[in-house]
Parts: sequence; C-alpha cells; structure tokens
Amino acid sequence: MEHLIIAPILIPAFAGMLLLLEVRERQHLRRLTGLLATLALIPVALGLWHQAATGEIDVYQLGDWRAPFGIVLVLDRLSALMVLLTAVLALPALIYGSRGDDRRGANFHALFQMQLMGINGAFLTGDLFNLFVFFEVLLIASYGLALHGRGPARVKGGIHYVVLNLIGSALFLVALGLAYGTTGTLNMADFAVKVNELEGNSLDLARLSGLLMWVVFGLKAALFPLYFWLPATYASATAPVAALFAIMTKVGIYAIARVYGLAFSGGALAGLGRDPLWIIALVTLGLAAVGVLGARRLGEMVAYLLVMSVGTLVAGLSWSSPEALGAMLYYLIHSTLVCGGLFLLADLVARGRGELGDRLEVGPAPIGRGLLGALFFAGAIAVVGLPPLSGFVGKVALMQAVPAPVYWLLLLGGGLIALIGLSRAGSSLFWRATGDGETHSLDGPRLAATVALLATTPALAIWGEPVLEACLAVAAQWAQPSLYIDAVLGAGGSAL
Amino acid sequence: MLEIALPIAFGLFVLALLLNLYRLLRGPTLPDRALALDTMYINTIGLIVLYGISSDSKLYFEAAMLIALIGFVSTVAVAKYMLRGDIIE
Amino acid sequence: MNEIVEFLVSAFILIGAVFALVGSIGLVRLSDFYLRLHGPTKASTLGVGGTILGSLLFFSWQERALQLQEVLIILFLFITAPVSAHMLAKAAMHRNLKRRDDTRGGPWKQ
Amino acid sequence: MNLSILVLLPFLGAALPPLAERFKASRTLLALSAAALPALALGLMVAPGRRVIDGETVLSSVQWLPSLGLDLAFRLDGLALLFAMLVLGIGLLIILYARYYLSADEKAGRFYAYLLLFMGAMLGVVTSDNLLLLVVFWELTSLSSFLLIGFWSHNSVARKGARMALTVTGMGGLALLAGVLLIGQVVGSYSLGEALASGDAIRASGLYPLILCLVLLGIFTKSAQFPFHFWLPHAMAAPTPVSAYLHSATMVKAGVFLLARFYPMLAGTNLWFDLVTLAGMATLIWGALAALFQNDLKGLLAYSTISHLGLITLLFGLNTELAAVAAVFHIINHATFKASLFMAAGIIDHETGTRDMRRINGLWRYMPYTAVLAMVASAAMAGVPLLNGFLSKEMFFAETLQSDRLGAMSWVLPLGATLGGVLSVAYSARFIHDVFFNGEPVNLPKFPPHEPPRYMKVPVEILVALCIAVGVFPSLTVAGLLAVAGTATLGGTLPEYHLSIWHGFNVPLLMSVIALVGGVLVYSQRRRLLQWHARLPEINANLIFERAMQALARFAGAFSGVLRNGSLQTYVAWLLAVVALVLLSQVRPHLLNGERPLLPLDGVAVLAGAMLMVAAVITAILHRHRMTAIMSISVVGLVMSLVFVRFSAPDLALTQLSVEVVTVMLLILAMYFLPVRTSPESGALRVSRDLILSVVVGGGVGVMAFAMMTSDFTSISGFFLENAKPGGGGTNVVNVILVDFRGFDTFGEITVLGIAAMGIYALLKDLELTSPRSDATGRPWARDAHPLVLVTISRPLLPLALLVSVYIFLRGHNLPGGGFIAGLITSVALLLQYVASGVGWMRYRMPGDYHPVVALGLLLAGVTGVASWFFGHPFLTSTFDHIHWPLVGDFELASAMLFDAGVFLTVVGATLLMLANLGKLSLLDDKGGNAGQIGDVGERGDA
Amino acid sequence: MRRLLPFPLLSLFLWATWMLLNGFSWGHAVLGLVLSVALPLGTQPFWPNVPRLRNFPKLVRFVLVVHWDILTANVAVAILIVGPPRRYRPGFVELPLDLTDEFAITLLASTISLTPGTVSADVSEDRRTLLVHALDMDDEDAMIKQIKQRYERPLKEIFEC
Amino acid sequence: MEVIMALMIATLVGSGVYLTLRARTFPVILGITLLSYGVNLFVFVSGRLSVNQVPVVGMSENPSDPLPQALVLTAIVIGFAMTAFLVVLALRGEGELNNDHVDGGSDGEGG
Ligand code: NA
Ligand code: NA
Repeated sequence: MEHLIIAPILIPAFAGMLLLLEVRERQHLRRLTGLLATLALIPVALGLWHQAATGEIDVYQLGDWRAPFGIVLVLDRLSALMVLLTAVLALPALIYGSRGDDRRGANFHALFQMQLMGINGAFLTGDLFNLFVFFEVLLIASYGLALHGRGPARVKGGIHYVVLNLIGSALFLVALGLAYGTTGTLNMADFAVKVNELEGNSLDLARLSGLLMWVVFGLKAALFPLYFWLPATYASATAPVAALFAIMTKVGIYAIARVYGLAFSGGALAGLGRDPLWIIALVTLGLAAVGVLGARRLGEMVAYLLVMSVGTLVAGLSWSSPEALGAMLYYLIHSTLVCGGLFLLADLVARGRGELGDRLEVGPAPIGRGLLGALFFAGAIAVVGLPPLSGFVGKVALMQAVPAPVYWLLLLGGGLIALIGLSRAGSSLFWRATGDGETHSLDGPRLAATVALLATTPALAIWGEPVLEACLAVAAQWAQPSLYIDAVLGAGGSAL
Repeated sequence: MLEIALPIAFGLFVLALLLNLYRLLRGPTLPDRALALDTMYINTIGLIVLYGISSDSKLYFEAAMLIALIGFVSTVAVAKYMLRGDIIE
Repeated sequence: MNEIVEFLVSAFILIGAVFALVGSIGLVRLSDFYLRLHGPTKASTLGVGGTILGSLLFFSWQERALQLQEVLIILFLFITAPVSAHMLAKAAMHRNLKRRDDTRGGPWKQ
Repeated sequence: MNLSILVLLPFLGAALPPLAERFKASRTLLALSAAALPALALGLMVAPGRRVIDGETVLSSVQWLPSLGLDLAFRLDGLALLFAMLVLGIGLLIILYARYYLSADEKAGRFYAYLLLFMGAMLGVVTSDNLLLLVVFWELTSLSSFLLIGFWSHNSVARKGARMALTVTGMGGLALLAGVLLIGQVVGSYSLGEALASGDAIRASGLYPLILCLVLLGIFTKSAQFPFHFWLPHAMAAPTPVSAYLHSATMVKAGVFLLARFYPMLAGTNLWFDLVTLAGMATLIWGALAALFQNDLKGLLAYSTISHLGLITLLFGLNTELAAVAAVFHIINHATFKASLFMAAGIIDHETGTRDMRRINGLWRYMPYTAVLAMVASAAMAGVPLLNGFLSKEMFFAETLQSDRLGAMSWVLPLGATLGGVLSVAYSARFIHDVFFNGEPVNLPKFPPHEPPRYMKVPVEILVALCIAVGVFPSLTVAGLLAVAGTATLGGTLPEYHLSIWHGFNVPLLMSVIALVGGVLVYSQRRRLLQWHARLPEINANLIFERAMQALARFAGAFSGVLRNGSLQTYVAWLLAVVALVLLSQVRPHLLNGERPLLPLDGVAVLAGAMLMVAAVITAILHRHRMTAIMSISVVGLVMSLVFVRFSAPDLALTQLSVEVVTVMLLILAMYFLPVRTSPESGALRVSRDLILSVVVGGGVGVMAFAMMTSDFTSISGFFLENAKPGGGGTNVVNVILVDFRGFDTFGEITVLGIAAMGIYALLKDLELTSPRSDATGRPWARDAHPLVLVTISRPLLPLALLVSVYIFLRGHNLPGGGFIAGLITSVALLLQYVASGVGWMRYRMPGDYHPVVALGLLLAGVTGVASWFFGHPFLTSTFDHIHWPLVGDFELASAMLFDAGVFLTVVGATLLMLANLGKLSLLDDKGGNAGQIGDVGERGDA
Repeated sequence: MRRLLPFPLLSLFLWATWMLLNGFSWGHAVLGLVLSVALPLGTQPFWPNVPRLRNFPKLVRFVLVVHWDILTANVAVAILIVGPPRRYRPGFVELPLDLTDEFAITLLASTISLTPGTVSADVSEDRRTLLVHALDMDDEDAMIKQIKQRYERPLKEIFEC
Repeated sequence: MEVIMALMIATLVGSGVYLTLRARTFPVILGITLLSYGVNLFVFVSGRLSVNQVPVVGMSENPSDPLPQALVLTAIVIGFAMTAFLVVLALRGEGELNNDHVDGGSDGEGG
C-alpha cells in the first residue's frame, strides 16, 4: 500500500499514455478512459487523506534512494488536502468537457490527464527541482488545454500566457541554481536545514533564491502585478479547462506555503518576503475587486473573482499563523470549487444566448433561465461571502484569524463591490432578458457537473466544522516544519 | 614542442572562427552567412579535437563526430529554405 | 613522449590549423560568393584532416595501440561537407548572386 | 420544544408552494400551502410564549461552527416573542391578503416561497442568541427581500429598487458583521447572553466607538434612517403585500429591533445619544415632510414609515428606560396600523388600477367599508386619541421633555417632536381626504371601483380592530406583552409606567393638541405647499444611484483596462520590473569578493566567450533580419557546446549540439510562413526602458553567477560519485543521475516532451496558412524540390546515423551519451530524409502516426518504473547485472537502460510528431499540385 | 544471402564504422555484425535503387587518388588565397556526364566539391550535365578532360562497367 | 574564468530579456531561447567551474559536480519542448490573427 502515494501521479500519467496510444478516434473510448482515470483519483485521494489525517508524514523514496540524494514524494496533510481538492474539482470539469467540448480540438483527454499528473506531482514532491519539472508538466499541458478549441481570442490569450510562463520557468531555474549553489542540495527539507547554516555571500544568495521563488510562485498564483494575463486567458479558455484552471493558481499558493513553511518560517531567513507578500496580496485583492465590477463578460468576471480569492488567500498565508493558514485553506477549498462551478455556469449561460455569449448585455434569456438564475444567485452569494454559504464561513474564519483592519476593510469592501458587480450581471443576464428560455433543453450532464461543483458550497457550510477542523489540523502540522524534516531526513534530521 | 604547437594551433583555429563570425555578421547575402556558419561548425571540430589532445582525453571525440555527422543539416535547411521556402514538403 | 611522435603530432596539427585559417581567410577575402564557397572545403579537408591525423597519432602513442576512431570524423565530414557546399551553390544561383565580372560561363536558373 | 425547529419551519415551508404550483394547485390551495407551516410555528410558539410571559427566557442551542463561535443558538425572551408574533402573525395575514392581491397569471408559488424565506430569516434575526448567527439571518433578510422587491423583474424600477436595497442593506450587513466580530473580540464570545451581560466592558473598551459606528451603520441602513433612507421608497416597486410586510412590520423593523436588542450592550453613552437621537430626529422630520408631498399612495406610506422609524430610533437614543419602553410600544402600534394602511392602499390600487392620489378621489362613494378601515388606521397613524398610535405618541412627547443632554438646547427635542407630530397629522389627513373625498375620481384605469373580495378585507379588519382595542383598553390587551418585551429590552428592570388614555392636562397632551390642530392647518394649506414643492428641483435617488453605479462600473472597467491593457510587452515588462526590483534591492557589491580562488584565464576561452557575447548581442540587434538572427543564434548555441566541452560536460555538449540542429530546423520551418523581416516599431522611450530592464536583469544574474562561483559550498554530489558504479551500475555519473538517482525528473521531462508534441499536433490540426508563392525578394521558388545530391547522400546517412545512435545509446550509461542524445541523432537523420525526399516519399516508409511512438516510449519508461514494485521496491528502482556470453564476453544489462530506451523512443516520436506535422502544414494548400496525394503525418484527433 | 545482405558494401561499411567506433573486441565484432545486417534491412525501403559494387580494388585506388588530389589542390588554392597576388579566372563549367547512375553521379559531384578549387554547383534535371564552379581555370576543356578521366571513368568502372 | 563566464551569462540573459520585450512572436522566441541558454549556464555553474574533470568514474581525480549537469540536461530538453510549442503557437497566431504581433496586431506598441 506504500505505493499509493505515487498513484495520483501515475494514474493520470498512464491514462494519458494510453490515450496517446489510441490512434483510431474512438471518442467514447477516450472519454471512458479519461473519466475512469479521473474517477479513480477520488478514492485514491480520499485514501491518502485518511492516511495523512493520522498526522504521520509518509515519505516515498523514488528509485529507493534516500533523501536528500534521491527524489522523495512526501504525503503530509497539506499535500493530501490539495490532491483531494484537485480530484474533486477535476471530475465534474471532465464530465462537462466530455459533452462535446473535447471534440473541439485534438488530444483533449490526453492533455487533461497530463495536466492532472503535473498538478498532483507538484503537490506531492519533496524536491525543489522535481517541483520545477512538475511545474513544467502542468504548464505545457495547460498551454495545450488553454488553446484547446479555436478562435483568435484564445490564441492571443494563449501567447501571453505561454510567454510569461516561459520567462517564469527561466526565473525558477535561476532560483534553483542559487538554491543548489548555496546549500548544495535540492531536497526541500534538506534545503530548509542547510539554509540556516549559511553565512556571508551564500546567505545573501539564498535570500535572493527565496525572493525569486516568490516571484515565480507569485506569477503562478496570479498576484499583482503578475495577474494581468489571467482574465483574458481564463475567460477565453473552454469552460471545462477554465474550471480545472481554478486549481492552477492554488498550485502557486501551495508552493509558497510549502517552501515558506519549511525554510523561511524560522531560522536564518525567517519571514523572508512576508511583508511584501502581505502588501501585494492586499493590492491584488483590491484591484481584482475593481476588475470584477468592470468586467464586460461573465467569464472575465469569474476570472477576476478568482484573482480576488488569490489576494484573500495569500494575505491570509502571509499572516503565517496556524489559525490564519487553517482559515486560508478552508477559503481555498471554497473558492476553488465555487469559481470552477461558476466558470461552467458562465458557459451554460453563454450557450443559451447565441451570438451574445456571456457578454453582460441584455439579450435573449439563457436556456433554463430559472434554474441557471438560481444557481447564479447561489454562486454569487457564496463567492462574495454572504451567509449562509461557505464564502461567509471562510471570510469570518479569516477575519477572526487575521485581525488587521485593512484586511477586514478590503475583504468586506471587496465583497460589497463584487456584490454590486454580480447583481448587475445577474440582473442583465436573467431579469432583463427577453423571453424565457426553457429549462428542459439544458444538457443534463453539463448541468449536473455545474450543480455538483456549486453544491459544494452549502455542503462546506453545513459541514463547516469538520472541514475547518481538518484545515486547522493541516495548518498545525504545517506550523511544525521539524515534523516534515524529520520524516524526510530521518529522525533528528531537523537538528542536523 | 607540443606545448608550443598546441597554443599556436588553438590560436589559429580561434582566429579562423573569428573570421567566420565576421563573415557571418558582414554577410552581405544570406548564402554568405550560411556558408560562414557551416565553416564555423567545421572549425569547431578542429578546436574540439585539439582540446582532446591538450587534455589527453578522448571523452570529447563524440562531440566532434556529432558535428561532422549532423552539423551540415542546418546549413542544408537554410539552403533549402532559400530555394524552396519550405524545407519539408 | 617520444620526440619524433611529438614532432609529427605538432606538425600535423599546425598544418591543419594553418589550412583551416587559410580557408577562413579565403572566406573573408575572396570577392564573390562563388569564390568564397571554395574556402571552407579547405577547412573541412586538410584543416580538420590534419588536426585529426595529429590526434590519431597522439592517442595511438599514448595508449600504445592504433586508435582509428577519429578517422570517422574525416569520413563523416567527407560525406556531408560536399552536400552543404552543393546546396549553398544552388541557393546562390537561385538568388542569382552577383559574381566577379570576369567569371566565365554562368549559373543555371533554378 | 427546540426553538431552532421553530425558525426552521418557514424555511421548510418555502419548499411547499412551488411544489403545490408544480401540481397545478388552485390559488387558495397555494396560499394554504404557504400558510401551513408559519401557522404551525405560531401554534408551537404558544407554549414557550407562555413561559416567556411568566418572565422566563427560553433558550436552545445546536452546535454548528464552534471553532468560529457560531452556533445555532436561539433565545425567546419578551422582545423576541413580541417580534416573532409580529413576524408570524402579520405574515399570515399578508399571505391571506396576497391570495387575492396576486393575479392568476403570476408565479404565486415563487412569490410565497420568497415570502417564507424572508419570514424565516426575520424570525431568525429576532430569536437568535448568537451574534454571528444574528448576522447570518440579518443578511438573509437582505437577500430574500432582494428577491421579493425584484419579483416583478420585467419592471426596470423593481430591478433597480431591488439592487439598491441589496447594495445599501448589504453594506450595512457587512458593517454589522465587522462590528459583531469586534464585540466578539471584546467579550470573548459570540453568545448574545454573554454579550448583553458585558455591556459595561464593551462601553469601556477602546473599540466601543468603532463598534457602535459599525453596528449603527447596519441598523440605520436597514431601518432607512437618514441619510440611508433613500432606498426604501424605491423598494415600493415590490408587490404591495411585500411592502405591507417588509416595510411596515418586519424588515425595516429589524433595524430598530437591533437597537432594542443591543440596548443593554451599547446604549447609555453620550455618543449613543448623539448619533441615535440625531439620526432619529432628522429621519422623523425629513420622512414626514417627504410623505406630505407624495402623490403615490404607497410613496406616502413609505415616507411615513421612514418618519415613524425615525421616531422610534429617536426614542431609543434618549437613553431613558421609559423612552425605550415607549419605543417598543410604538413598534407594535406602527406595525399594526401601517400594515393595515398598506393593505388598504393595495386594495385601492387593486380596485382602481392606480396609486396616484391626484386621480384617486372621492372613493368614499364607491368603497365606503374600505374607507372606514383606512380612515381608522390613518387616524391611528396621526395619533388620534382612543387609537393605539395616540398612546405611544403621548409617551414619546413626554420623553422628549425629560432629556437634558442638550443642555440649553434641550427644547429642540420636544419642538422637533411636535413638528413631526404636526406633519404626520397632515399627511394622515391627506391620506383620508385626498383619497376618499376631494371631488370625483379622475379617469381611473378601472372604473367604477368596488369593494374588494370579502376575505381580502379580513386582514385589514383584524389589524384595525387591534388598533382600536389597544387604543381603548391598553392594559387589557398589550400591557403584558409590552412589559415582558420592555423588560427584555432593558435587560431586567422595568420602569414605572401605566398605559392609560387620560393622564390629565399636561404638556404632552398640549403637544398632541398642537399636532392635531397644526396638522389640519398645514393640510388646509396644501395647495400652496404643493406648488412650493413643485418648484423644488426633483431629485430621484433611484436615478442618482443607478448613474453612480454605472459610472462606478465604467470607471472600474477603464481602470482595470489601464492595468490589463492587453499588451504582452507591458505584462512582460511588469514581470521583469519585479525581478529587477528584487535584484536591485538585494544585489550588493560585496557579492563580488568571494573567497574561492578563480580559475586562470586563457586566450581561447576569452575569445570564445567574446564570440558568444557578440553573437548574442547581434541576435538582439538584428532580430528584425530574421534569417540572420537565426544564423547568429546558432553561433551562440555552437559556442555554448564548446563551453560545455571546456568545462567537463561532454554530455551537455552533445545534447546542446543536437538540440541546436533541431531548433534551427524548427525556426526555419516557421520562417516559411512568418514575415522574413519587419520594420522597426518601438519608440525610443520603450527601447530605452527595455534596455534598462535588460541591463539590470542581465547584470544582476551575472553578478549572482559570479558570487555563486566564487563562494565555497558543500553539496550532495559526493554521494552520486561514490554510488554511481556500485549502486547504479554505471560510470557516467551524469547519466546515472538522469536514469537512476533522479530518474523521476527524467520521467517528467520526457512527459513534457510528449505533451508538447501532442499540444503542437493539436495546434497544427487544420491550421490554415497560405504558402507564399515567392520568397521575400519576390523571386518564385526554385523548381527542384529534391536535389539529387542531397537525396542520394541523405539516404546512406540514415543507417549510419542509426548506427551512431546505437553506439551513443549503449555507452551512455558509462560514458558520455545516452538515450536522449541518441534519440535526437536518429530524429535528425529522419528529418534529413523529410527535407531531402519530402513528406510524400516518407509516408510510405514511416509510421503514419507518431503518437503511438511517443506513447510507447513513455509507457516503456513508466512500466520499467512500475516493474520495481514487483520486487518490493519503490517506483523506478533500478537493477543491473553482468551476464557472460560465450565469445562475446561480459555484458552489463541495467534496467535503467530500458528506461533510457523509453527516453529514446519518446524523443524520436515527439521530435518527428512536431516537425513532420509542421512540415506537412503547407500541404494543406496546393503547392506544386502535390497536395492530396501526399497524406498526413500522424493523422488523428478527437474531432 | 541476397535477401539478408541487400547492400553488402553498405553492410561492410557499417561494420567497419562500428569497429572503428568501439575499437576491436569480439563482443563488438558480433554486435557490429548484427547491426550491419539489421540496419540496412531495416532501412531498405529508403533506397529503391543502389548500384552494386563491381570492382573493389579500383575503389581503393580511386579513394587514394582523390586524397592525393585534395592534398595538392589544397596547397594550390592556399597559395592562391594568401600567396602573392596573381590574376585568376573563375568560372562555371558544364560537365557532360557519361555516368547514368544517380549514386555514381553524386559521388562524382562530391568528389569535385571535396577537391578545393572546384565545387559542383548543380546537376541538370536530365542528369546529363554537371555544373561546376572553378576557382581558377585557364583552360576549360583541359579541366573537363582531367575530371572525366581522373574521376568519372573510375567511378563508371566501379559501379556500372 | 569565472569572470568571463559571468559575463557570458549576463549577456545571454540581457539580450534574451531585451528580445522577450519585443512586439513580434519571432524575436520573442529568440529571446526565450537566449534566456534559457543563459539560465542553463547559470544552473551549470552552480556546481562551480572545473576544467577537464569529466564526472565519469575513474577518469578524473576530482570530478566536477555531476548534478548540475544532469539538471541542465533536463532543462535543455524541457526548454526545447517549450520553444517548439511557442514556435507553433506563433504560427497559429499568424494563421488566426493574420499577423505575427504578440497581441494579434491589436494595441500595444511594436518591437
Ligand atoms: Na509542405
Ligand atoms: Na514544410
């Protein structure tokens, strides 16, 4: 059973390979393969979470080479949580995609699986360079997916996305070069230990390494001033892809949390980049709120909401107390699933409005106006953080954990602005619409996938306590890097 | 004797490379640049072989051989581009 | 290391280097493309050839056994170099590059 | 009996009407389905209600989010009981009323559902015993009222009104949330009980002013207190039952309810007095004035509501216990007469088809019964004796006299109060006279109007009856409830007071008289007043609000447009600027004096380095002469490989060389479709900006590199050097790292390659590009597509290259080489065939589709990795053995080589999938007529 | 045998290459043998028509001659480039071909290019003429004659007869 | 030697940065390529420089650091894949936007 840790990487990997092998275009076969593989991830992820919930940290030594020499996968609560979240998000997205969007270009299913492989790998790896490799895996797959389908807008957005991330990868390599060139190791735990033994130039270089990592992760997470690419790219991507991408920014946030928690929460470079991150996060939050209000398309609006959540999360993260991280993680789960659902919803709406698409202008009522309207209403309440849905729980948790007036102000003010924007959007999409679209002609599975994602928000609210407790447990473990380090480098490794 | 001959030989090859670079930048025509690049590849072989001798190591042989084997492909590609625009048709 | 061998090695590599250089000088000095085209053939033949003979001798002596590996470099070069020359010539003719006015005959239309 | 069930009932009830509607229930049945659960709730409340009347406080709590301090805790005390009864009682009457009000074609099911949602939320607000829970229900009232106000969503006024209400009250709610969280911080708990108990602590804490402001913001927005009153009139776009419910009895009362609820917690300070009294006074008078000038029946009622809420607020602000009791009393009274008035207005609207009082006249003749009801109710509103309004207004006047907070200015309060009284009499008078008398109706849409259906009047009758009953026999009717409610409000002790109609001749009585007389006088002067008002500039809050919102949105759009200007160059500049910032902030000169000794320079290295730099810079300068740029960048690549040779990295040299060749082919393939050169586009400003960025970033990285090279460090590499042979079975440590120590990286790396190939294939699929018929100089292409010499030489090169690949592959584990390089050599050899002989020729000699090749490569690598599971080892654990073949000798076989074979296959497959398909592109359009007959390389796809 | 070794010359060539690459050992001799049989078989489709070697000794002799010419020509051209300035006449020469086999023609073209001073610039579509650019040719016909008898005839004998 | 190496890295990164800031896809591709060259060298030298110390067991007394070499090799491969993708994406842009501007010929000044 000790191989279970690597399953979230290998299942999609092999699924992807098989999909490549399938030369004759038997669409149903491809869909089946993809769906089964994605479905399989959920029990696996649950198993892993169950394993991690016990509080022990499992280390998987690839090639049977012990850390820090070989690459290790590390399953702690944090990584388990992220893997689980990914699985939960991916399945509805793929179901939605399997209703025809996958036909709008080649290799959709293979790319989708590879994307999952990259994301899970990034969450599980305990090695800095291996993190880079998995970043590249998920990026190249995301390039393919972002450009899936046709259309100039998509290509333009794609070019921007690709170029920026290629530069980001180069920066990451510089950071890694510095990390190795100073500490002489690539293993995260070992790096965390060695950093504290540095002095003089080496210490300065290590600091630079850390800061450059923040820049890279900040780009992935879409922080100010590095988020400008996101709205166009996400809004122009096909719905299931956009929905899956809701997790991508979280990969960047995860990376910050992971590296910061291990290497920079204490020791020689304690609190590295904390204050800048705090400020940048708040700026992001504010600007994104403005973006929501100014958005001209529903997809764009959701993308900005996503950026808002990023600001909210990173601010909570950079507060770097266990409570704050716990609350942040709850909000992360909430925002990922809800934004994913809203991306799908935006597409459902657009489908019913012909030429107009999801542009926020008065036009024919979307198919299934009543139902979609209700879903939109719920999603909006959740995402702006009004009771009784998960957004409110998350915001209250964050406000309790991060008692900083400016944060409260931005959180509530941003929420209000988003509320105004969303109410205008909803009014022109569902109320002012002419004629009323019939509900019955909605595509069942598509609707189901959307509902499934949006249904998580009441669930997260009703079972908020267990979820919050889980998140706090994750945070508690995160707050003790020595646990992780000892698990990876053997007992007393942290004392090395 | 070798320790005198080697530096000289190095010098001459590098000088040759510099002249090639000059032609490459100077042009005036694309064929000239391509020709210069091709020549650079070839002189590089010499340089690598010399380095093998000076460091008494055969580990660099493959590099030289590789250039000899596939170095010309890019030249061919450029030439084909000039002739047909489309190098794979 | 044995003087004679050392001398021969030195001689070979120097000859090689000199011809390589001369080829490159030709590449710079000669007045039209078709003339310059003749430069590299030197570098690729005697230039590299000489150097490699030197290295052959050197390693054969070092390891007290015939080391013919490097011959392959010459071999490959002799196979490939003419192709690039040929293709470049065709390209030049296609572009109808100017040639020295006293050039006899003329290129073919591509 | 658990209170949470009580609160839950209306929410559950919300599900019934839509269901009933689904089953085509009659309108009456619908109404009944809606009324069922609220009625049940009302019934269930009797038992606990008794205990409350007996002075008990009924509590119940269910855990929800203990880690947030948010529990489903409810309390039923006097105050809660009073409001709960209002909410449920009036709610039921409204349902009955709506049964007749709503026309047959309206979605009554949805209407009742919204109404019940609101009812539940309201019930929650008044009964919750947890501050956070209270906020939850508070926001729910905003949301459900949003739906109710916008119920007639086809009507623009309704939509705008709904959004305005949501925005204003929503904002208030968020403020309230912040305030509550702060209270929680001070008290250390969100339990209402504890909070009420620790009022002194709160008032003492430094946060008190902030808390008070936040909470009041919530209250004032909800109760439409000046200056947040403007949303209420526009909420009148809602169906009248909604107005009657929300804007008389419930939602707007939520604000004043909170004043009562938090009274023990926050009241009693001067700040409280100033803020609350002031707001109350302003609202009282402003509302009354505005009411007077309305021509819309419901508008009049709306503003009168605002005015009365101001009155109640004012009372709470006075900081005297008696005033608080009076406030509670007036809440009850206002609820009764205002609800009945709204219903009456609704009836009139319903029967005449308009609400414009300029057209509605002399209805006395057509609907005398309704007229009587309405007249009684408005008399109560005016504070006419023997009606409930009189009693509370009397107390109000009395209390305004008591306060001396304003010192010398204390007379302002009673004066304002009287003025308010005068005005309220005036508009009440108008409601009666202008509607039921005042001549003949002016072209009513429905004429002649009749009395409404029997049961539509019942709710009104009940309420009016209450008005009278309370007005005549206060002590028999309302006293008990008021007492417990007052006690709850004050948090224990109830002051001395007696409800009676006659207190003897005293100042309050005088004030009442002034109010009545003055009111009638004012109304008699109405024409002049109306003319005067007509001359005032018309301000439409709705319009202003809408304009403001649109402006805001437009600004927001423009603003984020400035940041997100759609220019990649700007985004890249931002990114690099951040990097530059980091570098400038951290890179210091002392980095340049590292302790490590430098390697000696030598001429060759210097010149080679110079060559690289020149080539790089030239590439940057000449990038617009694209072919030249390609040439110079390949020089850079060439020197790179020399550098790798020089610094002991033959593997890298080989890799660099072979990748270089493929890259150049790739670029040239692309150049066929891209412009050959472009004219300069950048302004000097942008160029200099970019130059600065380049210098800073490049320089910074250079300095870091130097600092790194010149600082000592210890690394884990010793382990690899020691264990490569014994542990990995290979002597080429780099290769052993790639296929063994860090084989997982390589696994990911080839996956990237495979994905890139798939992605590229997808990108190229049915991409249409037109092949230029001539080159940049306008010269048509050469005829000879496959030059003889090239073709004939390229062919023997294939087996030769394959041989070399095998050689490179086999030695890789022990000497420079390996699967990746071998793969690239093979690919180049095959690509050469494509170049020489063309796609058409190749397709008969190569697999039709390279996808499977990639897949097989990846599978081989992956399966090799998984295989180690069956030997009880983790993924990618390698094993090796020496086997002796007769005559041949020792052969080492390492599982790592299988993995490397996977790498080889992937590289070949991926490279060909990319370039061959790229080459195929121009086949799509007919060039030299060779389309069609020449097929496809790797034809597949999900389409 | 014919089916196993479609192109004996190629196989021999490959085997020799293999041995050169790896240096002699029985193991490699065997492995080389395997490869030099397998690879030509595997790549057979890539040449529809390759001439069969008729006369091996002549091939050896030809190779030697070519190398000698390369040596001398190199010197000549070197002098021409860096030596004392003297006037020389470049030009294009059309060389009528007796060779018919494409492989042989290619070999001839390559040989001409390899020997400094001449580059084979093009082959006519009918494969009848070879266009050669010469760095310095005072006598066109002499040059044609020399090429024909020094290179073309041997090649003809080696591959076609 | 370290100096010249640092200078090379600086130049490569610098010119790469400049090119990535241009307005056409083609120079951006070149820029990314140069940038990755520079970065690869950077990672390479994180193992410090050493001459003629090829990390092959038994071929050199104190072999150079093999790990950065392995990393760079991986980086080169990934870089190649990415460049290839970008090139084809540029063609896609040419095809769908009918020009090679990074913004599809929309706003944004050129390069
Ligand atoms: Na083509
Ligand atoms: Na092509």
